[in-house]
Amino acid sequence: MKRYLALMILAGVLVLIVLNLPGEGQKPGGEGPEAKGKAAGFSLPRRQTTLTFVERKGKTLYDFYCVLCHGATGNGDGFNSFNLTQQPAKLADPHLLAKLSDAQIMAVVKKGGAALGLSSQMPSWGSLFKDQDITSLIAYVRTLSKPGGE
Amino acid sequence: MALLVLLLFIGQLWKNSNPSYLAYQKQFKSLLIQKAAQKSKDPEFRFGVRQRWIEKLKKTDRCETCHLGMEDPRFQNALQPFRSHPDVGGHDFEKFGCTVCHGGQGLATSRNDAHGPVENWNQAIYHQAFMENSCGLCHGEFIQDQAPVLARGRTAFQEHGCRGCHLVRGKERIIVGPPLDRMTQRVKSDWLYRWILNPKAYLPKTKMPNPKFSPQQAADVAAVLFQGGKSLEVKVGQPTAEGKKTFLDSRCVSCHSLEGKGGILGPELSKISSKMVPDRLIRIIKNPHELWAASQMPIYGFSDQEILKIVDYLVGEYIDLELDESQAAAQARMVQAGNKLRGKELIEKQGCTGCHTQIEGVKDRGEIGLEMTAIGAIHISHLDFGRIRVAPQDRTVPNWLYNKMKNSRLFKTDLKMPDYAFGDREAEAVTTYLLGLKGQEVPAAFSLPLGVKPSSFAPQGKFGRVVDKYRCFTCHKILGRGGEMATDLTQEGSRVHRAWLEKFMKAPDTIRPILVERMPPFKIQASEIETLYTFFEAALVDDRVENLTGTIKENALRDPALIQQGKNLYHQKYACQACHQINHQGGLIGPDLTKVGDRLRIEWILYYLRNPKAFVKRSVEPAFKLADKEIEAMAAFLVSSK
Amino acid sequence: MRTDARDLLFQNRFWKSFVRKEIPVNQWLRTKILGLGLINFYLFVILTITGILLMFYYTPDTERAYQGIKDLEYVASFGLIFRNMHRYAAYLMLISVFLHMSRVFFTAEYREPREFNWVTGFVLFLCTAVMAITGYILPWDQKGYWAMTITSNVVTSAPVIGEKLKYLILGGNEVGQNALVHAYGMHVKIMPLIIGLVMGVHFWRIRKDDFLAWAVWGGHLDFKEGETPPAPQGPEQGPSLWQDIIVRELSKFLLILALVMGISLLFNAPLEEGANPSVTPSPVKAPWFLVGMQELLSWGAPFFFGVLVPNVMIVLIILIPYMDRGREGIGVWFHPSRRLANILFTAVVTVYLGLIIVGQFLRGPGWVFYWPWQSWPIH
Amino acid sequence: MTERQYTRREILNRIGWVATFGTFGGLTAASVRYVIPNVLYEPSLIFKIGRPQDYPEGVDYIDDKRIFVIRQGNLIKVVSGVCTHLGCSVQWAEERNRFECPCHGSLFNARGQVTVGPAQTPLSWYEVTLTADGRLLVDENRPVPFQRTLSV
Repeated sequence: MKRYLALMILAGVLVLIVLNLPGEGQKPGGEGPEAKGKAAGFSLPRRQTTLTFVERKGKTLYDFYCVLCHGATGNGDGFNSFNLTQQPAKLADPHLLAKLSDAQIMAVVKKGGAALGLSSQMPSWGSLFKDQDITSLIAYVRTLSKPGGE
Repeated sequence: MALLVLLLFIGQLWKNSNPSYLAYQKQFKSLLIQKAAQKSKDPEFRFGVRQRWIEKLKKTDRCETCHLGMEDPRFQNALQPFRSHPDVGGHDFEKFGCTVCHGGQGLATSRNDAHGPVENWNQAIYHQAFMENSCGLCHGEFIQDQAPVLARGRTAFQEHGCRGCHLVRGKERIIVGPPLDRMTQRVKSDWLYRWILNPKAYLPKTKMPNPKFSPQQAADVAAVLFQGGKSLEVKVGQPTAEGKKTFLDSRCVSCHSLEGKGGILGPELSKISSKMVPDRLIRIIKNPHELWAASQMPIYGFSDQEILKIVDYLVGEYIDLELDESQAAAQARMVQAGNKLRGKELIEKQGCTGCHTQIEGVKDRGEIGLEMTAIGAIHISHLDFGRIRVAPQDRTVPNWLYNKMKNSRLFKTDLKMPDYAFGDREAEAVTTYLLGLKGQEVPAAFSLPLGVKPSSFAPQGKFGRVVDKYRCFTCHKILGRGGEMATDLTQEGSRVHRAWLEKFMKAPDTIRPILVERMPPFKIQASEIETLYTFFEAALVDDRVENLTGTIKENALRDPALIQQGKNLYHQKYACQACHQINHQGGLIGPDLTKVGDRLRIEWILYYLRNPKAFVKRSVEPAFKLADKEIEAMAAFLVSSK
Repeated sequence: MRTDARDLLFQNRFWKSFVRKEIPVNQWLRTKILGLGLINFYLFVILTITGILLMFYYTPDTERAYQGIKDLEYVASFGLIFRNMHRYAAYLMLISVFLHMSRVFFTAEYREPREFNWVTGFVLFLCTAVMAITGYILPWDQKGYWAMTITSNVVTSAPVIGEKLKYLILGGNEVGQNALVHAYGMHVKIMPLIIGLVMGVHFWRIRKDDFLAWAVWGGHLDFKEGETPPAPQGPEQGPSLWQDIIVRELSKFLLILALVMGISLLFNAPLEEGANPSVTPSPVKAPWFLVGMQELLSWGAPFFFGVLVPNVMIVLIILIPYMDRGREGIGVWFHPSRRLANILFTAVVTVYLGLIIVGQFLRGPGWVFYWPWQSWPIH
Repeated sequence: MTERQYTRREILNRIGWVATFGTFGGLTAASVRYVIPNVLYEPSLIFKIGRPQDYPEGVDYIDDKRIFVIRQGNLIKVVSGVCTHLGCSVQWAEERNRFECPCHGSLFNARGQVTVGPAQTPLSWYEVTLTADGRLLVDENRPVPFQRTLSV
C-alpha cells in the first residue's frame, strides 16, 4: 500500500515537471512585449524604433550640416535653399534615391557637386567627414525617402 | 521506483543541457552557415557560455552568450540578439565589457534575468533614451558633444535650481532664482498672486516650477512676499513713438521675448505693465546690477529722459489684454487678507528658499530634498510608486525618475517638490543626468574626462569693469567663460581691425543675417572701446595668426589678376555665395562678407581659410582643403572688397 | 553462482555486527517508527556530497561569494541543481529531524536506558539548525545578510555576555568579511565535525540500547530488557532477510533522493540581491525556521522572549528523559498514560508553528500585521 | 544453456537495479562534469592586440600578454615570450638577433628555436588572424609552425 502511494505521489510530481518544462525555454528573436500595464499618467520613455544607432548618428550630422539647405524632411526646402541658384536635391524623393547607389551618394558628399557635374553649391565634405560618418549619413538619408520615415 | 529516480535524473540532464541561451546559439550557428555559404568552409562555432571578465571594473558580462554577432560586421542589420554593435570609437569590449554602459545583470545567462528588471537585481538594462548616463562615469561631468542628452540634462539640472533643494556632494549649491526683497516696490500684488499660482501661465518659458498651491495658499504666500515699504509713485505718460524707437533700436528682444518671440535670457515683456511697478522698471533699466548682482542685463547708458520714454512705452503698450480688472482687484484683496503666518510656514516647508533669497522673515533651511549624490544607483525599494500601479517590467528606477520629472506629484499628491512639468525631451535629459549620478568612481585607468570645464576667467581692472558693466559674458564667450549666443571673443585681437571695432561698438550692424539676436547699441564711451581693444590686442590673440604678419606680401595681394582668380574661386569653384552674402547676394548661413576687408585682418583670413574649424569647432563651414595659392587668391579677393 | 555473490553481499558479519544477536531483526520491516532516523542520515549524506560539490565554486569572500552562487546558477553544469538539492535537502532534514524527535517523544522512547540518546539526538537537532542558519548567510545575498544581522542582534539581548557573544560570532562588530568566514568555517568544518561525532555516539548508543524499545519490535511488553526475546516470527533470519532490509532502505534512500531532486527540478533555491548594507529590505525576515523566534521577539522584552524562553525550552527538552521516569507506555504511540505530556508537547509545537506562519506569511513592512489578501504598501 | 523464464517480478527487479546504478553513475558523471568550469576568471587565451598599423617594422613586446609581435614588411607573426624552461620572460636582443632568457641563459634564435641553454623546446608561434573590423586576433590555443604568417 505504502509503496503504491509513494509511486502515485511521484507520478504526480513527474506530471508536474513535464507541465513545467516548456516554460523554461524561450523563443529567440522576439522582442519583449511592449509595455502592457500602462497606469494612468505613468508613461514610458520614447523608443525610437524607426532609427538604428547608425542612422541616428547620421541624423545628428544631417541635422547640423545638411538641414540648412536640404531641409529637415529632405524636401530640399532648408531655409538657405531659397538663396541658391540651383535647388538642392530632394532627398525625400524615393525615385531619386532609388536611382542613386550608396557609392554615388558617397562620392557627391565627399567630392562636392562641382566635381561630378552637379551644382557647385554643394560643397565637398570629404576632408571634414570620415567615410564612416558619410556611411551613417547615407543610412539616415535613405530613411528620409521611406514612407513613414522621419 | 528506481526507474523514477532515473527519470528524474534524466529530467535534470535535460534541464541542464537546455539552458535558454542554447536556442539563440543554434539559431546563430545556422545564420553563420548561411552567411558563410559562399566560402565553402564550415564556420567554427563553440556552444556554451561566453564571458568577458573585466577584472578592474569588477564586471563579469555574459551578454555575448546570446549577443553573438557583436563584433561581426556581417550582422549589422541582423535582428537582435545578433546585431553587431555599432562602432563607438575606441570602446574595446575587452576593456569595458557591456554592463558598465548598458546596465543589466551581466552574470545572468537568460534573457529576463539579464535584461531585467528582476527582483534579485536592482539595475535593469538602460532604455535607449537614458543610455548616455553612463558616459559621464568615465568621461566626467562636462562631456558635451559626445553625449548631448546628458549635457542637456546637466544644464537643465543646474538652470532649474535642482541643487537648491537636493544635496549632491561635490557640487556647489546654486541659488538660481532672483532675490525676493522689497517686493512692494517691484511688482503688483495681484500679479504676484497669479504668478505663484501658476508661473507658466504668465511666462510659458519660465524655469520656475509650479508649487501647486491652492488659491488660499498662494494668497498666504504672496502676503508674506509682498512687503518692503512703499514704492515711489511715478507718473507714467502716454506711450510715444520716440520711446518705441528707442526700445526697438536697443534690441531688447535679443534677450527678452514678446509674446513668446525673441530671446530666452530675459523675462517676457508683452504683459509687463500687469506685473511691474513703473518705478522699478526705471531702476532696472538704469542699473540692474544694483538691484540684483547676478542679473545678466547690461547697463545701457540711457539718459533719464530716454528711460522714462521707454517705460512710458512699455507700460502703455504692453498690457495684459486678458486681465479682468475686477478680478485683479479681488486678487489684490486676497493677498492683503492673506495669513502671513501660514504663508511663512508654507514658504519654509515647500523649500522656496532653495531658489530664492532675501525673503523677509524666512530662514533658509538648506537642502530639504533627498540627497542625490548617488541617485542613479538608488535601490528601487526606496522609490515610492504610491497609488500608481506599474507593470513589473516597467518598475525601474529610470522610469520612476522619468515620470517624476514629467509630473512631480504623480505618485503622491502631498509632496513638497514643485511641479516642473518637463516635456518628454527635457524629462529624458534630466533623468539621464540623474542616472549618471552614481556616487562612485571608476578606476583611474578608465577615467578620461571629456568636454570643457567651465572656466572661471574673471577679468579685473579696467577691462573687467567694462565687461561687467555691459555683461559681455551673457552673450560672448571669452577664454572658456560666457554664453553661446554671440561670437567667441577669445581671438578677437587677431581677428578684427581696430577701426572696425570702434565703428561697430558705436553702431553695431548685422554680420550674421541668420541670427535673430543682435548686438545691442550700448552708448559705449570712446574710452571704454579703447580699453576693450587694448585688452583684445594684448591678450586675446592667437600666435598662429600673429606669426603670419611678416610673411604677407601686401603688394602681391593687390594684383588684379590674383583678385580675379579669387573671385572665380569664390563664385565658381567653391560657390561660397551658397552660404555667404556679398552686397545682398548669396546665402544666409555664414557671416556677410561685404567689405570683409574692413572687418577682418588679412592674417586672420589667411589662417582661417586654411582650417575653418581651427577656432570655431561647431562651425558648419565645410573644410575645403584649399591649396596655398588658392588661399592667397581668395584672401586677395576678400580684402579687395572694401 | 549468483546466490554466492548475493550471500557474500548480504549474509556477512558486517551487517550482523550492527545488531546484537538477540534482536529480532526480522521484525524490522514491520516496525511502525517510520524509519525517520535513517532518512535523516540519508539526507545528511546527500547534504555532505552536494555540499562538497558546492565548495568547488564557492569562495567565502564578501566580494566573490555572491558571484560564486550566480556562477552556480548560470554557468556551472548542474550547478543550479546541486545548489537546489543542497538547499532543499537541508530544509527537509530540519523537518525530518524534528519529526524523528517527535516520534521518539510520542512513543516515549527516550526513557531509560535511552535518556542519553535523547540528549545526543537533541544536540543533533540543534546542530542541524545551526548548520541551516550558517548556511543561510553564505550566499551573501540580502536575505542572508539581514538574517545574520538580526540574528546577531538577538544574541546581544543575552545578559552580560550578549555583546561578547555577538563579537565572537561575527568576528567583529558588524556583519562583514569576518562574519562570513566565521559562518563558513562553522558550516563546512566545525559543525560537520560535531555532527559526525555526535552522530557516531548516537548510533553507537542505538546499538548499545538494543535499537528500540521491546514493545516496538513485537509489542511483547512482558519481556524485560536483556532477556532472550521470543523466537523470531516471520521470515527467517538469513540472506533474504538482510536483502529485504537493504533493498527497502535503498529504496527509501532513492525515494528521498527522488524527492529532493524533484523539488530541485521544480523550484529554484531563492537568491536575492547581493548583500547591500545601505538597503534594508522591509520587512527583514529571519530564516523561516527562526521566524517564529523573530515573531516572539517582536512582542518586546528581548531578554524574556529572545533568551529566556528559548533557553529554558532547550534545557527543559534536554531534561525531559530525566524528569519523566515513568515506565508505562514505552514504545507505544500515544500511550494513554502520557496524554498530558503529549498534549503539552503538541501544544508547544503548534504554537511555534503558528508563530512561524504568522511571522512568515502575515507580517509586512515594519513587521505590521497583514492578512494575505491585504496588499502591502509599497515603499 | 536452457532458456530461463524470467518472471515479471524479476524483470522489474532487474530494471530497478539498472536504473539505480544508472542514476548513481549519472550523478557521478554529472559531478565530474560540474567540476570542470565553463567559464574562466583569467585573461582569455584569445585576444585582440590592436591594428596592424600599430606595429612598426621589427619586434614589439606586449607586456601584459607576454608575447612578441614581429612584423616584417606586410607579414605579421606572434611568438610566445615565455621561456620553455621555467617560464621566465625572454627578451629580444635586437643586435644579436635572438631571444635571450635572463634567468638561466637559454638562447633562442629568431625562429624561436633553442640554440643554447637548459630550455629543450622552442618558443611557440601562435596563430594570428585579422578580425572583420581589421584588428589582429591572437589565439594562444593554437600553436602554428614558424612558416605560417599573416600578411596584411
